[in-house]
Amino acid sequence: MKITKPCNPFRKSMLTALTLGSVLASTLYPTLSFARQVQTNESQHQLTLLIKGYEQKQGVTYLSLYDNAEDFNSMNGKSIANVQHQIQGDTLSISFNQLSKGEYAISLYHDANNNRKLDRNLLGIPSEQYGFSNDVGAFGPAKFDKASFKLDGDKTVVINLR
Amino acid sequence: MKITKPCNPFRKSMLTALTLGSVLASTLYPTLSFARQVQTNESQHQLTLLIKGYEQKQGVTYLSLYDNAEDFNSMNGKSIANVQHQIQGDTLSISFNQLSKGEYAISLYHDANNNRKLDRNLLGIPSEQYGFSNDVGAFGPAKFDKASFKLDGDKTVVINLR
Amino acid sequence: MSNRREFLQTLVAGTACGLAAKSGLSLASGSAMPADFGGAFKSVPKSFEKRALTLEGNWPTDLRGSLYRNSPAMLERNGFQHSHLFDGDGMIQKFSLGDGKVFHQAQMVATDKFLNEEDADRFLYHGLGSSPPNARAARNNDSANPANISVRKMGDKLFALWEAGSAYEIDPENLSTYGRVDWGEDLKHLPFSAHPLRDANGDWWNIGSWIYSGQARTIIYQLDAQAKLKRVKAIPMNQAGYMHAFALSQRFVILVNTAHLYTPGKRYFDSFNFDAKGKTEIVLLDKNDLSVFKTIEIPANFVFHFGNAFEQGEELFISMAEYRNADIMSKGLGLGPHSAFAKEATQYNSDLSVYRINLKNGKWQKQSSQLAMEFPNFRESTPFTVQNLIGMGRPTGTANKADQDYLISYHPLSGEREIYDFGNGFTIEEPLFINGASGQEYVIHSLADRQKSRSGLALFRSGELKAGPIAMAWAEEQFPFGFHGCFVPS
Amino acid sequence: MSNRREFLQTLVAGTACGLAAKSGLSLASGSAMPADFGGAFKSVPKSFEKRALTLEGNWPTDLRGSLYRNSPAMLERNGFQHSHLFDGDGMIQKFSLGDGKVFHQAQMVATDKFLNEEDADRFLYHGLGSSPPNARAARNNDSANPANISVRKMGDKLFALWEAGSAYEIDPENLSTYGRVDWGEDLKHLPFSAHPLRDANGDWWNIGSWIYSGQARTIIYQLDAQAKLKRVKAIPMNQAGYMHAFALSQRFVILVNTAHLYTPGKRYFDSFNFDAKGKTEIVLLDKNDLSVFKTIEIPANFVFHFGNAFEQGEELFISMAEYRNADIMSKGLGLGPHSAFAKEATQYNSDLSVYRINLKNGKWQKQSSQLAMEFPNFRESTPFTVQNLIGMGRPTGTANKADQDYLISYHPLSGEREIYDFGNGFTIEEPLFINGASGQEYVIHSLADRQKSRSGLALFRSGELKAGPIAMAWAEEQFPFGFHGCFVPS
Repeated sequence: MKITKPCNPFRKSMLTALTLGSVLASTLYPTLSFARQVQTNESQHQLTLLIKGYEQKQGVTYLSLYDNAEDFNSMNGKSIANVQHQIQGDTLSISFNQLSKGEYAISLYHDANNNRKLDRNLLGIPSEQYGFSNDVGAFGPAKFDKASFKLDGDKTVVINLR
Repeated sequence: MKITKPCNPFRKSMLTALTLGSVLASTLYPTLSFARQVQTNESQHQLTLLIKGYEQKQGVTYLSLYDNAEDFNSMNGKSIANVQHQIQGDTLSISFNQLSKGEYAISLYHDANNNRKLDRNLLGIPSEQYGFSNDVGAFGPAKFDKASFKLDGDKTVVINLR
Repeated sequence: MSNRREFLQTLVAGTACGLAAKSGLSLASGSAMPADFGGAFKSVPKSFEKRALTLEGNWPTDLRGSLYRNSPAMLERNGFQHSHLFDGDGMIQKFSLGDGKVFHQAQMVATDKFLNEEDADRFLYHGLGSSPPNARAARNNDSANPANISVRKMGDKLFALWEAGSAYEIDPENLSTYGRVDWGEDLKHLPFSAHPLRDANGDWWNIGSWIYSGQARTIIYQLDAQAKLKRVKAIPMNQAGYMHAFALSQRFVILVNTAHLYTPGKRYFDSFNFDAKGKTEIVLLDKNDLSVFKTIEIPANFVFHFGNAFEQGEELFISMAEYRNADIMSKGLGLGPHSAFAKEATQYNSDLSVYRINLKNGKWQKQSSQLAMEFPNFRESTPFTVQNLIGMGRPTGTANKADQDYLISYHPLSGEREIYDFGNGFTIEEPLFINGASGQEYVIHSLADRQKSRSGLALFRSGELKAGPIAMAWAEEQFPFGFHGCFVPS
Repeated sequence: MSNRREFLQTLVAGTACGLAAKSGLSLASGSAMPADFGGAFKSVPKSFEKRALTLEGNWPTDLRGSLYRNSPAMLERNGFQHSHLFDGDGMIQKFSLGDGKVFHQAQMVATDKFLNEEDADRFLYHGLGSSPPNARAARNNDSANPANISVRKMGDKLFALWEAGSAYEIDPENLSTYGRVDWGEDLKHLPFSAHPLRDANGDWWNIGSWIYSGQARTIIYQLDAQAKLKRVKAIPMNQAGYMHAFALSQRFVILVNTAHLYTPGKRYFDSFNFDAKGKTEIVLLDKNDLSVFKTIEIPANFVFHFGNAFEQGEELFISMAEYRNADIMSKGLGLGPHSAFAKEATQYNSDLSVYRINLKNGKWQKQSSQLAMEFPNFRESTPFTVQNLIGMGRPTGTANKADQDYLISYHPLSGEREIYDFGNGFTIEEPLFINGASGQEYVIHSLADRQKSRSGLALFRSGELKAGPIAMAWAEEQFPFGFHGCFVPS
């Protein structure tokens, strides 16, 4: 048995900090939103990625967005976002529309044969295309200090697959 | 032993259909692109998603974009794109910038406790937030005919989490 | 995957409790007429400070403890009035007995619903037939959980109970709310009925009935004496019938899956339909492995509450306040001219019936009491013994449906009965067997004197109901009417 | 994760083949002067149609088959000239012997590189010291693979071989290219040397040397007699030394990990440095499990090619064309005034040496032949026997470095040697032992008569080199100079 949210009568003090705004929709099935009022957050920026250099027009691109060196360098899975996107053309473009100001870096690979991994050869060297922001990574996995870029406004980043 | 790309001398006939364009970059580390010339494709549209209604400000949103009923209804993993995105605010917005004209549908859930799955209770009922395009799915998993929308130009789709 | 919203559109289904609803009319006014109902629930306080009651008669000195009761108290916010008693937010009332004094105090249960609505200063969710403007879709089973049906002590913990969502733990002393109870990670927000039953070994059993989205499954909870989850299992049901409570015998968890069937609909009122040509199923679950031992079909009926069940040799006895259809729920609990609140509404009467089932061949016979007795109670310490039940209601032979109820005792085998009538103007609430320190058994219940707009307690010597109360205690004001509760000796 | 681009910046490392480079000068002109080199490689045809050669002397009637040779033929495109012979795209030449006639035909290997560059009408990739404008970054080890070092028959398949990337399969009849060969899914684009060796049981062994990004690992391939992969393993190396070929004995795969060490650099020329104070390691891998049986340090040296190796009791004999440093590769193969193509450039001479290693204690001694003999060849059918080697070069005592080479036979134990000199104006290519149907053994090699601008074949009776060729065959034109090849009897 677990008691959630212990509180004394009416939990008023807690509620003060958690004031809810409500967004209302249809009457029959009113759409609920517990969201606080969406603040007009000037520190939220759009990052558009344009991935180029696909050698094959099929398969899936796996992309990760990081916001700090530790996670990026260790590739520990603690990315801000991951995207898997089918490839049907020569380029791929997506946008993250609500990123905070900061330093970001991107790693990605193209799973051309849809086996859900970056194929590597006997020596562990990628045999499918990959890439990093700033197009670094020529000498092995790129580190954050090389791959990172500053986001302090809307920005488009082009990455050429290796 | 596997012979790749069998061809007769010079493989000229094949090459005719595979004319390569080249994109050139820096001289020291010229960036390679085997990409065919990026066609100005007027049938590529931007789809912007705005996810609302987060009850918790932490965790990860898992989102899938489908373009056909079979894959959507069976949730067989054959989505056009999947996105995992950390939640740090009240809403989430991303854009797919190069989608072809067509019918699409979206399913998503919010893994608030970062255990990489949509938690379900003893009865198999989601205990974390989820959603579908058109805000359908009130009576169980939505079907494509209910969740799908037409994309034939740039579009913004708002999804309210359940 | 089933669906929460659909469920929540209908979750108020479980708050019915028979004739008690009528007493709800007396909440804050003396009027008992439907026509006056609209203005009857304003200005209910969110708490009652601890105050001594005025004593009458002879209060036994060996009687010490607390009578806890849960009331659907808050029916009005910011100008909007729920049109159904069961939509009121739960309030825990506590009567403290001892030292020759009786105190009363009460406090709203601080559910998530209540807190959110306090904050919004309006009702946010659909109730049972009540639709506040700009209602929110419920997020989960607890979004609209008012925790308003019962209050029970299990182990050293006190719980405010609803039935379609979680329990809330309450401080037994000051009645403050500790919070929502999760029995397990995958049990969050699942139904947990207001009528847990105590096994002979001290364990607690409860059910949670899930009948939505085409999934009819009953969750069986087994808790130890300290209210720690020992076992849980979801049992598939043959039909999505309404179940408010259950019964327990030596060997079985007994579900009575009524013929009031749920079909996914857009509005609650459209969701349930009584299948008069269908059946009610009595499902016997073996306590050992919670497998279905036997399913016995009986003619379509409707039930909220059970007396105790017991096995004698190969026979199983189950008593229940049985309705011949679900009108009590679908119409009787509404507040229109055809509701149970209307005068002469004898069509909603229940019948305290005893089913006698042969466990070998499943054959059964039924004994009707001719008593419209509801809120049946028995002695929890000896759950599987033959014993008289107490409850409130009236003999169905009483042609003149008055606005008051009788206190009733009934023996399920002998049919022996005992009745006490306070007379017009009184509303009595759920009676309980309680014991003094000396071992003397009493029957206690709260009541309202509507004429004088005051609430109080009445105490009877058990087995001597006809003699009338041996003691009473009166407040200077009328408290919200209560549904179910418990007595905790001290 | 190592890195492809870095590798590809340097992958031309493996195309060196000793003195043969010098002959490259005669590709399409009679000039041997570095000053004239720039214009020497224009207008190389992409194929030579099948044409009969003019025969001289006495061609044995029992000699039937095809001599295949690989040549770095295409060194110019769209006005840009590679400045290094090894950057030329591979061309397979075939001399067909039999029925008293000799035919010649040739065809470019249709590598991905060649096809892409045909399509682009320009060179697209950096070569060894050649940097075409707007070069592309290589995508993988095969992006710039010219398949220009050797051509070998394994099983019934013919392969054009490079060393830093994949083999290409060639049609043995019409020399068309079937395509790139993947020995396995995880072996795509990995190095596969131009010098596979045949085991006594018919199996084929080969190495692939990976020395980039701080990872020094040698891939050991074992193929069956039909060139189907039986086993593959990557063996970690102690240093990232250059390895062009390897040796094989009864029990061991023998790697000679030279002191020419790779350090990741931005340009190929900066990437290798000969560590004169370091060591060369002879690594003996047990064929059974490819474990390291023993590693023997010898003084820093440099080696492209090996004769055969064999064990006698506890002694292992390995012959190799040994250089005292890697100048032949770092400078000698360049085309500046200090290159091996310059007159009197005796500083690049190799020395055919025999290492004699005690397998018990690892002690070794070396026997120097005083012969600057390269492209050593032996009888593949008896690989682990004591036998004389054939090759081309000159005695290191020859003070006057002429522009021609000698045909040489050398016995690694007795030191017995035999030398034939065609005289000035001839460039001879790799000699091979071949057998006639009657069992008679011959030595055959292609050559160019630079004075007359024509290419041809010379045939010797084995063991009678001094007597000069018993037969020759001449074309009416000069073909691209070839590196390595094989004779396939028919």
